[in-house]
Amino acid sequence: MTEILRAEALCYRFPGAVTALDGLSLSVDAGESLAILGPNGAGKSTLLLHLNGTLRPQSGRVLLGGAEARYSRAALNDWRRRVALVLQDADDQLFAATVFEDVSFGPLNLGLTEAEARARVDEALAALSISDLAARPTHMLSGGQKRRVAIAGALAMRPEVLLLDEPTAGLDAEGAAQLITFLEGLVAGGMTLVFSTHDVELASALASRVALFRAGQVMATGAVGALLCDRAALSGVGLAPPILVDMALEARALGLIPDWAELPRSRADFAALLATWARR
Amino acid sequence: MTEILRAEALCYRFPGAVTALDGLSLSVDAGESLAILGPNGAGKSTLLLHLNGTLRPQSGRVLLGGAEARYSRAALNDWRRRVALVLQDADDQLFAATVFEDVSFGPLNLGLTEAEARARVDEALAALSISDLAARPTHMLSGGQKRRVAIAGALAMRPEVLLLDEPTAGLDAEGAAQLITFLEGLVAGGMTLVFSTHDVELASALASRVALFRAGQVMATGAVGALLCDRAALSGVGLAPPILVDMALEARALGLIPDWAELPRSRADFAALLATWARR
Amino acid sequence: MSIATMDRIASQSRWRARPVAEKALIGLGFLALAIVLPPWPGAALVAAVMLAITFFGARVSLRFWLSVAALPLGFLLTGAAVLMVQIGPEGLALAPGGPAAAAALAVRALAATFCLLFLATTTPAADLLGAARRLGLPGEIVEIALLTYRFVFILAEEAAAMTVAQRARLGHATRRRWLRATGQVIAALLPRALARARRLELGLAARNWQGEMRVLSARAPARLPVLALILCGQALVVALTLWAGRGP
Amino acid sequence: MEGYLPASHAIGWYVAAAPFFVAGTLKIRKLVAERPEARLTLAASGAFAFVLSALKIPSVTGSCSHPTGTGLGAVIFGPSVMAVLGVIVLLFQALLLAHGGLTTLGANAFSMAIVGPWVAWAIWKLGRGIGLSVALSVFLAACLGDLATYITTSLQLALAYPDPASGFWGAALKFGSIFAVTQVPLAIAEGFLTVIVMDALAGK
Repeated sequence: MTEILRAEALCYRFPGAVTALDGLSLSVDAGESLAILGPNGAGKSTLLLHLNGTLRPQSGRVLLGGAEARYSRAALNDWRRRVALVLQDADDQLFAATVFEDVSFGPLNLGLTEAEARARVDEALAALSISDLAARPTHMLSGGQKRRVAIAGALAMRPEVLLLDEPTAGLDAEGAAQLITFLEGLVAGGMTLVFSTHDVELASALASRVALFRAGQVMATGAVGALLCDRAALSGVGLAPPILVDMALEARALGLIPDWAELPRSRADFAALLATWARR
Repeated sequence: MTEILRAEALCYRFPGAVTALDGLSLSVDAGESLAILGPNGAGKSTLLLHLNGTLRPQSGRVLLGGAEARYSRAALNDWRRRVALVLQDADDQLFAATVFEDVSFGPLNLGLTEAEARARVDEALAALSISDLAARPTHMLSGGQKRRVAIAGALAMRPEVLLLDEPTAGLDAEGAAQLITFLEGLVAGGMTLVFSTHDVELASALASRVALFRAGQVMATGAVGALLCDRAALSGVGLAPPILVDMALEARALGLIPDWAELPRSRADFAALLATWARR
Repeated sequence: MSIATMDRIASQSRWRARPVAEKALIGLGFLALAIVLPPWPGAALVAAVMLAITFFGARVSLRFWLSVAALPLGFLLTGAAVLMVQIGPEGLALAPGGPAAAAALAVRALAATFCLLFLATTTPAADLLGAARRLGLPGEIVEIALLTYRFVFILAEEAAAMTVAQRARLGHATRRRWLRATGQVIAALLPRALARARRLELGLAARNWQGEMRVLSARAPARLPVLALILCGQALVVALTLWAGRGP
Repeated sequence: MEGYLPASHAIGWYVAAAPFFVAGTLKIRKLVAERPEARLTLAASGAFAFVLSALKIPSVTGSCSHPTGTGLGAVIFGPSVMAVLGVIVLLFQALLLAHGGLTTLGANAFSMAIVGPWVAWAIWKLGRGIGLSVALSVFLAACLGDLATYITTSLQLALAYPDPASGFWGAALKFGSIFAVTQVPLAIAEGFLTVIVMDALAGK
């Protein structure tokens, strides 16, 4: 796979505070869905802010498409067009009066004509199935709707990479499930996704690859199927495998599942396992 | 069991917004741990604000220990001493410059002397294992620490009932687990707990009884073991049973578990079930 | 530097736990001396003493101190430069007593700035406000100032996040767009600030707020011998200055 | 900045600002006695004013600076309350950012928390009174309130440091022309900014 983003030996320390990034290296391949998984305060958000040039590393560097990133105004504009960022709290991202205006913010800043911008907005709203909200004042949206509008605002810039900070934080089960389905669709359509989370279940549902974070460092990276069943690696960052994986591992230890069988990623997968046992 | 709080036919509508409570009735028994479970926007927080007299119902009434609650200053004073509330966003509740100062606010409002208040603060900080944070500025705490300080501020009033709005929102797995263990201890010590959540897993881990909320109404109430395996009732409020319960139900349908067997509440319970199957 | 940085430094200072009265007497006492005493050698002495206390006593990080001091020192240079010139009948010219006047101003302003920086890097603003209340500033004003302090960090974080979000969508691509985007941040911030005030009102009501914001303080009382020692030091600076200014 | 004014001037400006601060305090005390929760609203407004003064805006000439917020504050909260909120903001600027100072607090309060807001408020009222549009009134109020602040600052400095040859007015010209270079473009930028803010606030 082609590498699209790479962080090399990033260090960042907020003045008077603990070190947020401590010599961190990580690469992102085009088309993958990468989960940045770790406990709160591990430096996940700080990394995302480095990946779109908002923060400048105190040492180390970021590479974009193989070339070292530069921090001139023109270079940053190009970088942020290609790598979009959605913050954790959608309220920090919506400031225009209506949904339509808000989503048009990015396209207009790109210097598109009104007609082009309008087309981009319509497309983004349709992608998130919120075309009916276009005229709605932003402060009258529910939490889940705000999150969608924020993502639409990012997508309207047609980025190559989408960075999402804790995308399902604060959403209820239904809101989270809808969002995950949508993001899966995006990845299937070729988007590169990098999202931070402290939730192994979300990582398991959405990621193709996982990077485990702790104290500003990457402790391990690996395919989601391999890393999320590694109890030792996960417990090193204060986490445990997703519930179903954990139970499947238990079953494997008891000889109920052969060692080579794939571990379950959804309730349906696990139900299928149960059905196998019932047939025996 | 003795009833300690009761809401009768509460109606509340925020000006210019949808109806938050729509003729809602609910009773809370002394010593129980009651989960108010439902999707976002169902009226859970609004109910909690009614249960300690912060909001006054537009119609209906609240009973405290069998007597109708009154809203005079003296009555409210007594009510809030007995029923403490911890909001979801700790920043909406912490206002003082340091942790120690903040936790002392409630006790002083109760009219305690300085020495008594000081003792209460020390006790509450110790209970939450945050005595070392006493001198820390409130705005320099992590999310999990703020949550603990807010709870300490409530406990320092030595309430009979503790109301918590989304107690684990925003916490990572470790933070949530620590908080759940602490709250379990409180209930074991005789505290009555009422908490709102959209997370069935939290309800399953912490509640003894569950009330299902939707659109400002209670759709069903029941013991946690019974209600959280009722797929129909849960899907009526947009939720599904906790993962392990769901898988156990699946196993029951397949004949792997006898109908009378208790459903699992923890990974350990489920692992025990697996062990039973392995032995067959 | 973000709004929270100085406060963070102050609350992690080695002298954080020292009684506020002692630090205030040092900072404010020497500040008064800096502007009352003749700049030479009075303010120069104050400057030297404050640097010694800041770096050898409170062990403030030099790197951080320099990053904060850079801005006021820049102002100082422009201001002092103005005193070097005069506007006469023939236009702009070098003022006769200019260099001396500029040097006097520079020494006094430097000494005063060192006093302020000492206070700001060792004592969180909230501690000083608590002390101001004990000195008789109206309770309501102190409470509003303390709540302002609390809200400042929350709102600053929100404003910073909003700015990041705008930059991510190229909101600062041109100056015109930047100005417009900042206007939108400000406009979004005001209702959020007021909504926060309302939510905190609910949160405090739930904690049985009676209309007064009473809290217990856990601060150490000032020690008389230490206060006396500080006063002695200040008296010494005064005496030295007067002695030096006595003339030949 | 700290230490810029001689002791007599520092004290003089404290005395000059005091009546406005006391009047504002009395007004706030009355407000708080009637509605204790007004404390929270006032504090949130003060914090808002502080945070806004720490935002960076591009100036018309190409440099960046910070808005003062005096015009916006005066139009939204009124000038007498702004005297107190302004002092609180200036205090925090000194203690949290080392901008301004404690000995110069009186002088800065006089120019930024009293003259600026009163001028802005008067122009806003006048503009609306003679039938100017909201946008133009807001623009003029914010822009001229800003300028009034900096003219006052120049005069304060000129009083403290009169020109050896041409006295007070020569010094006022010197300080004023330095500020003119930096502050006129900024005042114009702040005028536009305030119009955008009021416009967006009206849309909410």
